Amino acid sequence: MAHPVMMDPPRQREVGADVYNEKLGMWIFLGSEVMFFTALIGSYIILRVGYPQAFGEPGQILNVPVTASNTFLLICSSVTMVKAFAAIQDGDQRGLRLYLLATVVIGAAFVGVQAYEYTALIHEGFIPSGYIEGRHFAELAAQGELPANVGIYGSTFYTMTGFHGFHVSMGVICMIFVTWKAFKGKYTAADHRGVEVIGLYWHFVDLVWIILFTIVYLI
Amino acid sequence: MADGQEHAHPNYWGVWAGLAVLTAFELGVAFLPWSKQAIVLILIGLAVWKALLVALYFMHLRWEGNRMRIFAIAPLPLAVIIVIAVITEFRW
Amino acid sequence: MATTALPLEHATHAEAHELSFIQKYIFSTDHKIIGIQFLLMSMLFLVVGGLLALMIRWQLGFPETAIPGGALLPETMAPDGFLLPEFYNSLVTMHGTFMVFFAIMPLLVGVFGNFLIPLKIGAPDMAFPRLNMASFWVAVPAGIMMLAGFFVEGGHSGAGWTVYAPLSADPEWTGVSYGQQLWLLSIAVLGLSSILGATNYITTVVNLRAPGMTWFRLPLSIWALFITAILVLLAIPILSGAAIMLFFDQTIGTHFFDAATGGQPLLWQHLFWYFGHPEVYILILPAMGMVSDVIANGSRKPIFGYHSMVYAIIAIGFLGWIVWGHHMFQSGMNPTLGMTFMISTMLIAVPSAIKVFNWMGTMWRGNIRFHVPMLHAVAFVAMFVIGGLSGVFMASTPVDIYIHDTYFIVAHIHYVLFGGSLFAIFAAVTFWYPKMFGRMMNPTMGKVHFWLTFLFYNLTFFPMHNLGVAGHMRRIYDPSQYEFLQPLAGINQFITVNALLLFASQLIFAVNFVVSWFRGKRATENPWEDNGLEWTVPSPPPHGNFAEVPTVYRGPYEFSSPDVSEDYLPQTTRLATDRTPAAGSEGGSA
Amino acid sequence: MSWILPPGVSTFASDIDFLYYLILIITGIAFVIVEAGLILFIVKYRERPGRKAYYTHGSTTAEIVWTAIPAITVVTIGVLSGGVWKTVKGRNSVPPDALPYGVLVKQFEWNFTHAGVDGALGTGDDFTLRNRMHIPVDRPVVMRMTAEDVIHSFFVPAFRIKQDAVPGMEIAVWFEATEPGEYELACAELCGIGHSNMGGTVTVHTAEEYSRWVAEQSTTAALR
Ligand code: HEA
Ligand code: HEA
Ligand code: CUA
Ligand SMILES: [Cu+2]
Repeated sequence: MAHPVMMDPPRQREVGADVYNEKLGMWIFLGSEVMFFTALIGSYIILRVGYPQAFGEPGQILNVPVTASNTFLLICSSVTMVKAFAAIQDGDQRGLRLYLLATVVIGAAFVGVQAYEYTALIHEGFIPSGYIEGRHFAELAAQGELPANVGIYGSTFYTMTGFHGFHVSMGVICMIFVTWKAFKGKYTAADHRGVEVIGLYWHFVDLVWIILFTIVYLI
Repeated sequence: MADGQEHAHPNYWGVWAGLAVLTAFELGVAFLPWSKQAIVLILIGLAVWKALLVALYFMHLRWEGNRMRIFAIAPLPLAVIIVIAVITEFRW
Repeated sequence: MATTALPLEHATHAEAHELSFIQKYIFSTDHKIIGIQFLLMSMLFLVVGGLLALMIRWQLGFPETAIPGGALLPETMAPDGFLLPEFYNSLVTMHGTFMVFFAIMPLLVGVFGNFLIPLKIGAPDMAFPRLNMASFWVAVPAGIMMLAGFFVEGGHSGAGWTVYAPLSADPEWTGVSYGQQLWLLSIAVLGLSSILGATNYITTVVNLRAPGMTWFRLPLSIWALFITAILVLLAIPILSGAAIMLFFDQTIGTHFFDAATGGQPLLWQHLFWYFGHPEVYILILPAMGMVSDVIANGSRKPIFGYHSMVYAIIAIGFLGWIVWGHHMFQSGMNPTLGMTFMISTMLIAVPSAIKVFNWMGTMWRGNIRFHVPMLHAVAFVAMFVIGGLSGVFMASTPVDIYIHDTYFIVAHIHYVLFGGSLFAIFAAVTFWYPKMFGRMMNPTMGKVHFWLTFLFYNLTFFPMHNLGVAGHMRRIYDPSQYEFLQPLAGINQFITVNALLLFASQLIFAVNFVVSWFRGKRATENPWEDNGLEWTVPSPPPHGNFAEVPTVYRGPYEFSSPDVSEDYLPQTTRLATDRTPAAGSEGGSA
Repeated sequence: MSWILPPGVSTFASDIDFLYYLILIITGIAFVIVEAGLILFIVKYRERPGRKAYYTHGSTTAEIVWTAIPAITVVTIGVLSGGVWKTVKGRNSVPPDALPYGVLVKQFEWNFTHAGVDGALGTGDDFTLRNRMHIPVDRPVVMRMTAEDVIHSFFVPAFRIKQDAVPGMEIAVWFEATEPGEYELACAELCGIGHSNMGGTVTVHTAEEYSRWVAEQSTTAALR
């Protein structure tokens, strides 16, 4: 952002990307994150096209209502995040702290819900390697209600959502750190790079989930 | 931060509402008794729309200079190339 | 606000308080120290990789005789000095792995990316010094994990450095489990290190260039390292992702690459090579860049066609993404894809050609000084061409049917990676050694090392082409199994003998390197009479590099300029005709 | 130590060899130009006291020349290769009248199912041989190849044919031998401990010899 004081003073440097290092660095890092998720999500798409019969219809195995509400949670955490950023832009410390806290809490809640989703699925017999013999899903499959073999379904599902969850958790941890700094009043209207940078990461993770939710749960 | 000065804060709650509505919409579409292809297309369209909302407003790409936009979208073609190429393995 | 002069500040109050030994040399945030740390680590792995290679060679040359000292190896590797086939497979795998991931890549990217970028663009340090330190200290455990693989039960990965699934996906096929898992973890961790590094390099080059250092005044070494960093940033995560999937296949029973349950063995190859081909250009672009600097300096002449050199680097960086399938021509991949990949692969010859001929153009009508770096640089051009041209054989799909997975490929590998990358590394190390350590390397030893290496290198690897032409498969433990290979035993022995001599000649370099560090004659600021910014500061440069921000008035290759009497013209010298650059002048060319 | 390919005895061997020698010549020329140029410059332009190098930043014409020539050359090579590739491994390159074989590859053996007298697979007179393949001369044969465990690669240098066998895929690969005789078969893809001795033989019979041989094999198969 071309904030007058944010830019290097004249004659110090060639003009680069027109933004301060931390922000540029985060965007670059997100580029590599894109490719990382490409490896995981791309493999899912490829495997699914190559062997569709292993993948259940929406709602057959995965619990759409729960994850839909989880999606909503993540969207909320994104808006609180951006509101925190807007607050500090105007130098509103109180707003910053409240919204950051909210983001941390909602983010953690998302991870919690995902943990619950996993345990439920595993309890019903759906694991990375396929079905657990004798569990609910395995029986349904035996009756032909579900795909007979969901090996790659489980593999791709748990890997993708797992690594997304991992990213959220990392985000929450960093967010806690930023919040702590916010409470120590480290951010000002003039300099709040920490808030903006963590925000970029957070929204990116949200964005990945938007894609995941659609292609994993709804397609 | 600059845009904080250059323009009033965008209506973030509006974006939030938009995302929520689109999600609800997706849920509706997903279980319609239409042809799978049609549904898939619509869903992907909606997902991209949501993604754009997040990128443009929450991540402020809308107010970034072109260089930052380039940084942001540069990897996407690479992400597409590999998937397309490998999919042709099963479609020839 | 704080960011503004951040780098400068960082520099100044770094001077202010004295750093403890630990801060200064172990957990240092100084890009120069980190570069040297990478240098020592990767040279260690270079030697390890070399030793593994010698064992490979011994087995291929003298299968009937026990390896000298091989009796020291445990029963599980080489009972009384004779290699076991499974251990041979591990040797080949780890030789490739160590050389590619732990020797050449860190040498080029880790060492010179770190050491050169800030110095050459006029920055006091990297944009994120602490991140930089992290990227080294993440690489170390990766290396340890990779070494540990040899000592776990079941031995080290034996699936080739390309660890093709399903061979690598299930212990059932090789008996290797922990070894393969350590391999995958180590690669994922190393990947993190590389990504941190790349983020840092890109930010630094984009944002921290000194005033006047416009994009088209950047030295080609920096251009190359910049494009390389982008390749690293975008290619490595693919490998990390794939490695993680394979790791899950190994450990928690996922089925990504397991055909029996709908997985795709070819998916691994696609993912690996989608990373793998950009990777091989990661291994050559910085070499090309640094060689360009050295050749211009040695020829005392501006780089011929600077702009087309830059565009060639960019073109290679881009084309590198759409040729990965040329490793899979015989893999059962869709033959139509094979066709497209053949064309794109052929096209890559063009930018490479541009570079080769521009190097020659640079030497043409020069006033060539044959200092040791120049010798290695010229050898680089001569050898890379051979490797590149052999690439054209394999790019031709029908010819590749015959030479795929033969020693022709092995010859190609070593001509581009040893003749190319490693010679360039020798050039770069000898060229920037004085700047790194403040002392000169011994030129006589340097010349002896060069000529011996050049000789034995060619005697070792050139005959491998002929093995390949005769149909000699790669990665085989015992060629004598095949009648049509028995006549080749002689060549194999010849190669082995020369490989031993090649390794021996490297010791000269090792000695020169270590001794000069302590005894070498003190280096002046600018021993090679070069124009780069790094030569305007003391050798070695102080923490923070530049006393005050340098101003750049011209490109880095103004040798033999008519404007001045001596035959070089540093980027910072201000002639009467130069005007001071307005901030961000031509910054738009970003 | 030579650059001459060993004799090729399949229909497309000559095409492949032609391409190989063509590229050998082209790259040979490129090689000589570059290396000779380097040596010349090294000698001619070595440092002499009091002399200054010729100050130039390059020449656009030169750039165009050495961009265009290699570009044209490699594209030509590409196009020529494309034709051969189509006939050898292209999408529907398998000749319709090809004699079918079923090949199951596993650590560390080749199992060739021969079609028997009726020349059709899946019939009673099929029989399977381990590491041995028998084919008639001057008749295209097509192998439907799959692997049981890991990736292997079917490589007969004399026929200039190499094709990976991949678990979960059935890959059709064809060739037509032109000389009776016994040829070595090798596994060209690292497949584990036994990789280096996973060899075999392909025996090429004259037409009548082959039919005689098949007849007796099939009867013994029928007896079993
Ligand atoms: C530094 C690393 C490096 C570099 C730079 C290259 C460069 C090239 N490589 Fe190489 N390659 C490897 C490292 C590298 N490679 C490795 C490690 C493997 C083996 C992996 C494994 O399986 O273990 C491999 C394998 C490999 C294969 C797969 C072979 C097989 O397994 O069957 C192919 C096939 O197309 C190939 C092609 C090429 C080509 C066309 C180039 C081109 O970029 C070369 C271009 C350069 C020139 C052509 C020379 C200069 C040009 C001129 C002098 C102009 C005149 C020339 C003409 C008119 C033709 N390489
Ligand atoms: C940069 C990469 C690189 C380098 C330098 C080398 C170097 C050597 N390689 Fe290479 N090799 C590969 C990369 C490399 N290799 C790869 C990728 C493969 C494929 C693996 C696979 O199939 O999976 C391969 C495979 C391979 C094979 C095929 C094995 C098989 O298929 O069965 C063989 C066989 O001869 C071989 C031999 C050698 C030899 C004799 C050397 C010699 O040059 C070694 C000489 C010794 C050194 C180069 C050490 C140098 C030491 C110093 C410079 C000292 C400096 C130290 C200090 C200053 C402290 N290598
Ligand atoms: Cu089978 Cu190698
Ligand atoms: Cu390649």
